[in-house]
Amino acid sequence: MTSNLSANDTPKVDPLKPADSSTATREGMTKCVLVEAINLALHHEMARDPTVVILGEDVATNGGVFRATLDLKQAFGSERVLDTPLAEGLIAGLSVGMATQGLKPVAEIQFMGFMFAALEQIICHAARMRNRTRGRLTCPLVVRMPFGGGIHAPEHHSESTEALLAHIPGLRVVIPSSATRAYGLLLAAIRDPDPVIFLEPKRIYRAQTQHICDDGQALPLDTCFTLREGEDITLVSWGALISECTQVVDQLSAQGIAVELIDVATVSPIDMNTILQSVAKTGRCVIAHEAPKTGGIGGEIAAQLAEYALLDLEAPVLRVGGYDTVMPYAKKEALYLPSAADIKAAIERVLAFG
Amino acid sequence: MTSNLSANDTPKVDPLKPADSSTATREGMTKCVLVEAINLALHHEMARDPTVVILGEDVATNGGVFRATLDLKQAFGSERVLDTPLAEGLIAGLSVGMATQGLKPVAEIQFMGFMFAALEQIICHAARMRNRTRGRLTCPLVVRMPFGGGIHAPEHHSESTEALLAHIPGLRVVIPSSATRAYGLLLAAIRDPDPVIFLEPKRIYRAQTQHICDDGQALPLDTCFTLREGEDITLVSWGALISECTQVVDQLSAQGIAVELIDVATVSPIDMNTILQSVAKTGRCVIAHEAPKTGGIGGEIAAQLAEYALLDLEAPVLRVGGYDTVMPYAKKEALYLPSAADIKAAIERVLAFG
Amino acid sequence: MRGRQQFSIRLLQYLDPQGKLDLPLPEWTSNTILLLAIYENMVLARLLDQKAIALQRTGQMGTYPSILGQEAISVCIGLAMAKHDVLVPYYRDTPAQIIRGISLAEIFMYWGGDERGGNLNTASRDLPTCVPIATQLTQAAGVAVALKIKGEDSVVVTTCGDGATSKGDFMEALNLAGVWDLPIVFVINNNRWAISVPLEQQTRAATLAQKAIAAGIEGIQVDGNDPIAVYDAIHQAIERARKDKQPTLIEALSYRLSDHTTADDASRYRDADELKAHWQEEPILRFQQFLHQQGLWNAGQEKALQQQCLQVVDTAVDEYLSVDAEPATAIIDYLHAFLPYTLEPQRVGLQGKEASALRGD
Amino acid sequence: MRGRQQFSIRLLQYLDPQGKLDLPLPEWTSNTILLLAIYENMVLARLLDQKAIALQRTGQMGTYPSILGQEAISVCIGLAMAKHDVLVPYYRDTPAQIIRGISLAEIFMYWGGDERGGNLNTASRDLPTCVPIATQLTQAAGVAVALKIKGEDSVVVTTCGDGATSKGDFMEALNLAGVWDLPIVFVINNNRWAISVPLEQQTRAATLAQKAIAAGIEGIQVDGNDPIAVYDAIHQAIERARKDKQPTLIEALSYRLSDHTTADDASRYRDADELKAHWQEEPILRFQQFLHQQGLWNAGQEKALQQQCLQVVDTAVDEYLSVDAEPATAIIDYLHAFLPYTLEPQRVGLQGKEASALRGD
Ligand SMILES: Cc1ncc(C[n+]2csc(CCOP(=O)(O)OP(=O)(O)O)c2C)c(N)n1
Ligand SMILES: Cc1ncc(C[n+]2csc(CCOP(=O)(O)OP(=O)(O)O)c2C)c(N)n1
Ligand SMILES: [Mg+2]
Ligand SMILES: [Mg+2]
Repeated sequence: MTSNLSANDTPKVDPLKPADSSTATREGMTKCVLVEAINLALHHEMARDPTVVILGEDVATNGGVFRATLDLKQAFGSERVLDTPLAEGLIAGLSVGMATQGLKPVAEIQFMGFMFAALEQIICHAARMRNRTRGRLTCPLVVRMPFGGGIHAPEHHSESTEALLAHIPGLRVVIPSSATRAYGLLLAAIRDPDPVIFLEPKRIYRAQTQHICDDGQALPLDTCFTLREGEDITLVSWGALISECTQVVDQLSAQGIAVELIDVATVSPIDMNTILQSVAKTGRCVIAHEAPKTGGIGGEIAAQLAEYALLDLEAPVLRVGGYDTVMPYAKKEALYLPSAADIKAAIERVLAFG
Repeated sequence: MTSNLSANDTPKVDPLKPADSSTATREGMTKCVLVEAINLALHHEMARDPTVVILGEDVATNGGVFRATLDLKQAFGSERVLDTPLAEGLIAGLSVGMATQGLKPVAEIQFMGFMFAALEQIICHAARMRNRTRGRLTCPLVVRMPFGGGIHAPEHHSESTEALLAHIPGLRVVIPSSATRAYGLLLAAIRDPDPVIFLEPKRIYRAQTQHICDDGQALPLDTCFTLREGEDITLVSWGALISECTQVVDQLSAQGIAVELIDVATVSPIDMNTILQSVAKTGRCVIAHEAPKTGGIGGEIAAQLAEYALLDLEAPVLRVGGYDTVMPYAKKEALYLPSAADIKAAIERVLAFG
Repeated sequence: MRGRQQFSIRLLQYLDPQGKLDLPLPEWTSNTILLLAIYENMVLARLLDQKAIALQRTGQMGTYPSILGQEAISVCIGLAMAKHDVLVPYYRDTPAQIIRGISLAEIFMYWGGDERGGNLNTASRDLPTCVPIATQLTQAAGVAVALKIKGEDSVVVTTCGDGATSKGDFMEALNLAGVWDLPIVFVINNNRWAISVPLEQQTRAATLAQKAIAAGIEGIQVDGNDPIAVYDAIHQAIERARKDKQPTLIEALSYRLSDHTTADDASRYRDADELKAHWQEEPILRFQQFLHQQGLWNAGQEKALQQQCLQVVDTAVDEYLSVDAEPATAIIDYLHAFLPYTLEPQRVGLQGKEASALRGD
Repeated sequence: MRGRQQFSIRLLQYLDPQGKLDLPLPEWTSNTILLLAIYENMVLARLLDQKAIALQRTGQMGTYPSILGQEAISVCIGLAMAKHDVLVPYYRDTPAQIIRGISLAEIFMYWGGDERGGNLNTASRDLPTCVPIATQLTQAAGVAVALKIKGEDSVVVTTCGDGATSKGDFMEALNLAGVWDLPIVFVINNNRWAISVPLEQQTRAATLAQKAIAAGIEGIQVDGNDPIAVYDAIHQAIERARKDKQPTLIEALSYRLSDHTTADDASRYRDADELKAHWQEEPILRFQQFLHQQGLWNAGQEKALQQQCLQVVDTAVDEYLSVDAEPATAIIDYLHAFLPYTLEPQRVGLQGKEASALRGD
């Protein structure tokens, strides 16, 4: 059997991370798609916290190529919303420097495919500043990047390389899969006193409208969201693929199969307790992600199942991922991306096992 | 029971990759430590193939900070052995450009901790040139990087981030663990018509002397090396840790426990057949690597075991890895690195299971 | 140990915005076939551009970066290069690519999301279009190193936008070209915008050409809408590269008359008056007026050229739209020379998926 | 639309290699306390350096980068900065760090492989030593942005080597400082070598100061072994940064009299005669001669200073060698403000490992 969580899909809050007691008052609900929810969160947090500063390519006057930073410059001025020269390494280095001096930079890398020049700063400095100075200096920055395929964009605009970031100690890597979670998780990311990479599934930027209460309530980081409860099998995913997963769960539910759907949300560090508890119940697990299957985060989750849940497992853990090849151009990207049918087939194979 | 392979630890050669039929004649044996074997292979290949060019920081006059490129400039001239300005992105970009025009650049990144500025070129271009041009242009380059901890070096000189590279489609990532394999695998890497990342475990650069026949015989890529055969448990590792693993295997052998020791060698793509066959036999597996455990390549191997060998597994797959934290400075690096005792303890836990 | 080092950057222009001569014509302009080739290729480039945008608007093409108003730069590059030279382009170099033998259909395929558009097999060893900004520049330096090592007398021409000059690779490549005496010409297409960011927010340098001073190499500004100046500067730089193995940085001043790409709406951030003013300086009308003045062009020729170019473009569109889909396995087949055995099951899986390949179309 | 832009770079020197005056002294030199502070800090830096090398040679310290011969640059930076300014150093800035209040013991700890050597809690907001070449420069720009946004009148001083100027970040930072009018001073310690690579192989630019032209900012060369020139240039640049929010690039010409680090052997690649010649220009003897000439220094003072510095260094060594080991859990405890629960088991495991921490020592 499948049961929905509460309407705005807020999970049980992690006791380690009490909800933020923002001073903002409830201002009624706003209808938002995911990218608008991001914009709403940025507006909220810039108003609440004068140390928040936005920077990136085309984020100020243009409001971002996806409009995630729309009207922020108008609202908060060109000192806090900065169009940088074209250099991702610079954007990251600036953010590190600003963060060490008490600002909270929220940097945008225009597409994840252009993050590589920023990695030296993110990996060698952002992730290490607190440790290197034994806590004297910190790096409370957020790097936002649209990622993933499915919008028929040119080369380098459609990759999912979250596994590269998730392997770096000192970084949190967060991926929302709905407008509601985008709003709450981005607030949490900005408020987190350490560096957070915030990956935005651009394929679903405008896929679905939700009602969001702009009350400044953050969602917890380091926590999976159980989107559907079920006893027959656990389906683990994140980002845009949550849409396909939800479809599959609904289809199977109609056939009497109860899938427990877990949105990992923070892919580093992964809240394995939630996943392990689910698999202890269901005994079966499928993991789905857009990134190439080999070396993806699905492998880490499956490995932890093989380590901590071997006796619970009634069937092999299957991973549905992208092919181990370069992300194809637009004409073949649908072929590359895992489909609802692929996910369903994997679930059926696992259910048929043993 | 444990049995040694032949003295020079050459494995059964993969039929898919016939040994290179080099025209070089046998010139007798040379006594080499690992870094000298690398130097020997570079000398051999530069003499054999006039398109091979060496480039990097301090590689020419100084012969490399570890002396891996010693005397190459003297032997082959300053047109083929190039000291570049200090810029890793440049080194990688130059290599890509050179490789597209029929040269075989063998670039050195002085330490793996400085590779990040090179990643944009390696990931966006080297790994994609063949695919992007549908085979018209290719990128037969090698990027050599010393990696791993244990030499009491300063910050950024001791990391193991091979998992970042192993997740990139289009790259091969190769790690030798002995002088013999360094020689044979580096020849194979240079001869490979596609980009190969060659990671050198600097902790064992001078650990052990082997007799190498400088006959230009390459070892196969994409192939694990079974260093010890055994029926009780499979131990999978690579790089410098193979030394600790070998110690452990010997210790356990004395106690009558037969460990099958597999050196993965090419960590991308991983020759899972060898590992799966071994686990089918032993039913138990421990994986050891220096990199942080979470998101490391060990996870991918364990995940494949959970997918393809679930019914073979008689115990959970344990991974021994570095802590999920920044590589500590010299005083605490021994604490960070997996020790023989850690590996032995994991094996004993797995053997005690069930 | 005291003193002062002096540097200077000059700006080259022959034709003013009305196509009138500012300077006596250089000698090579007696080659009227070349002058007409410049013009014809600019016209072809513009018509191709219009067609690409039309295809995109009708859902038959992906995001496309127009080169409207910047045709002179890339056309002159294409014409000034020898066949055996190597072009390392950025994404607004379609005109040069066409001159170097790449079919228009391939260009449509690339922007239509088909990797075969990067095969460019007629371009022997030119590098393909480069999307990650500035990354082509160090590669171009690598190509130049290869040519030098191989003892060829070929040279490399590489290009980038004004925004690209802010990215570190730009300077790394320039610096290397200087210290290694590379046979290479860097051309900046300074169209004054990097998406929504105007040049004034990109750098405070008065010229982009002066970035050459940082590398100790020659730098020059040219009016990028004046084909005589552009060709002259590129031609001379190529000769220097070929004969003296010396690099040059050319900043070609132009203007992006279009949106950044079909996915962009420049009216959001750019003043309509500024745009209007720059229409007065665009290269095609300017050069047409010049050719008229020189008695080299008339209305009849213009009409014939337009028709001929339209036909070439239409034929290419037909070819593009009728090309068979690549098999699904193509997404894996070109990854390595030798497919690792681990990928074989994935390849097999793809064979079954042949049909669903159409899902994404 | 034609013309020529002119640029120039000057070289500043007051004291010749014999400590003789080339130019009339600037006004600030009437502050003899400052002049003596320059000298004393250079001497302390050199003795510290010798001790660090001795510790390394006897296995009590890790790889260490000597600053032998380049003391004037970092000392003058330290003295010219106000306490509330921010230093973003590279790894040869120990002298400036000491002047800014960092204990010598912390410096030993850093190079001795103990993270607490990066805590520098006396340095409030200075950035720690930076190992990845040139990465500190864009961070320094970020610090300057923060100071500007916060409306402070503090400035940033950041440093790098000559080799670092080849890495893209260097230019990215310079360019930004120009276009955003940042209160920042970039100082290049041009010691003519980047490990084994001499300056001539790093760039063809006649000066490194001219790289400022690429960013449209002020650049100047100074004799980096002439403390008067170095202090003068840095002092003025800091004032410009503070008052006019304008960046400056200073190239300080010096020479690396030591090996690159204790892990290096410069005799493998460097001519002994070149080294010998540069010993004639080193800053400490030069400045001592100048102070003698000015009647500000005598042999007695010298002896007292040497003794005092040796004592300071020895005390620091004792402190360094006797400091308790950090607990094993420290390798995890500073990773995040809030430890993710997933790391708790690893932390618990470390508690048990306390003893084996010594394995690596
Ligand atoms: C490394 C990188 N960062 C960001 C982008 C996204 N992007 C594409 S074009 C562009 C602006 C480029 O401006 P410019 O260099 O002036 O070239 P133009 O498009 O104006 O010809 C940007 C930011 C990219 N392609 N690559
Ligand atoms: C990004 C990066 N690449 C390589 C290194 C290794 N390395 C350390 S110091 C050095 C030379 C630096 O030369 P320079 O900038 O002139 O500074 P100097 O040491 O001479 O003061 C190199 C290559 C590094 N630390 N960082
Ligand atoms: Mg532009
Ligand atoms: Mg130097």
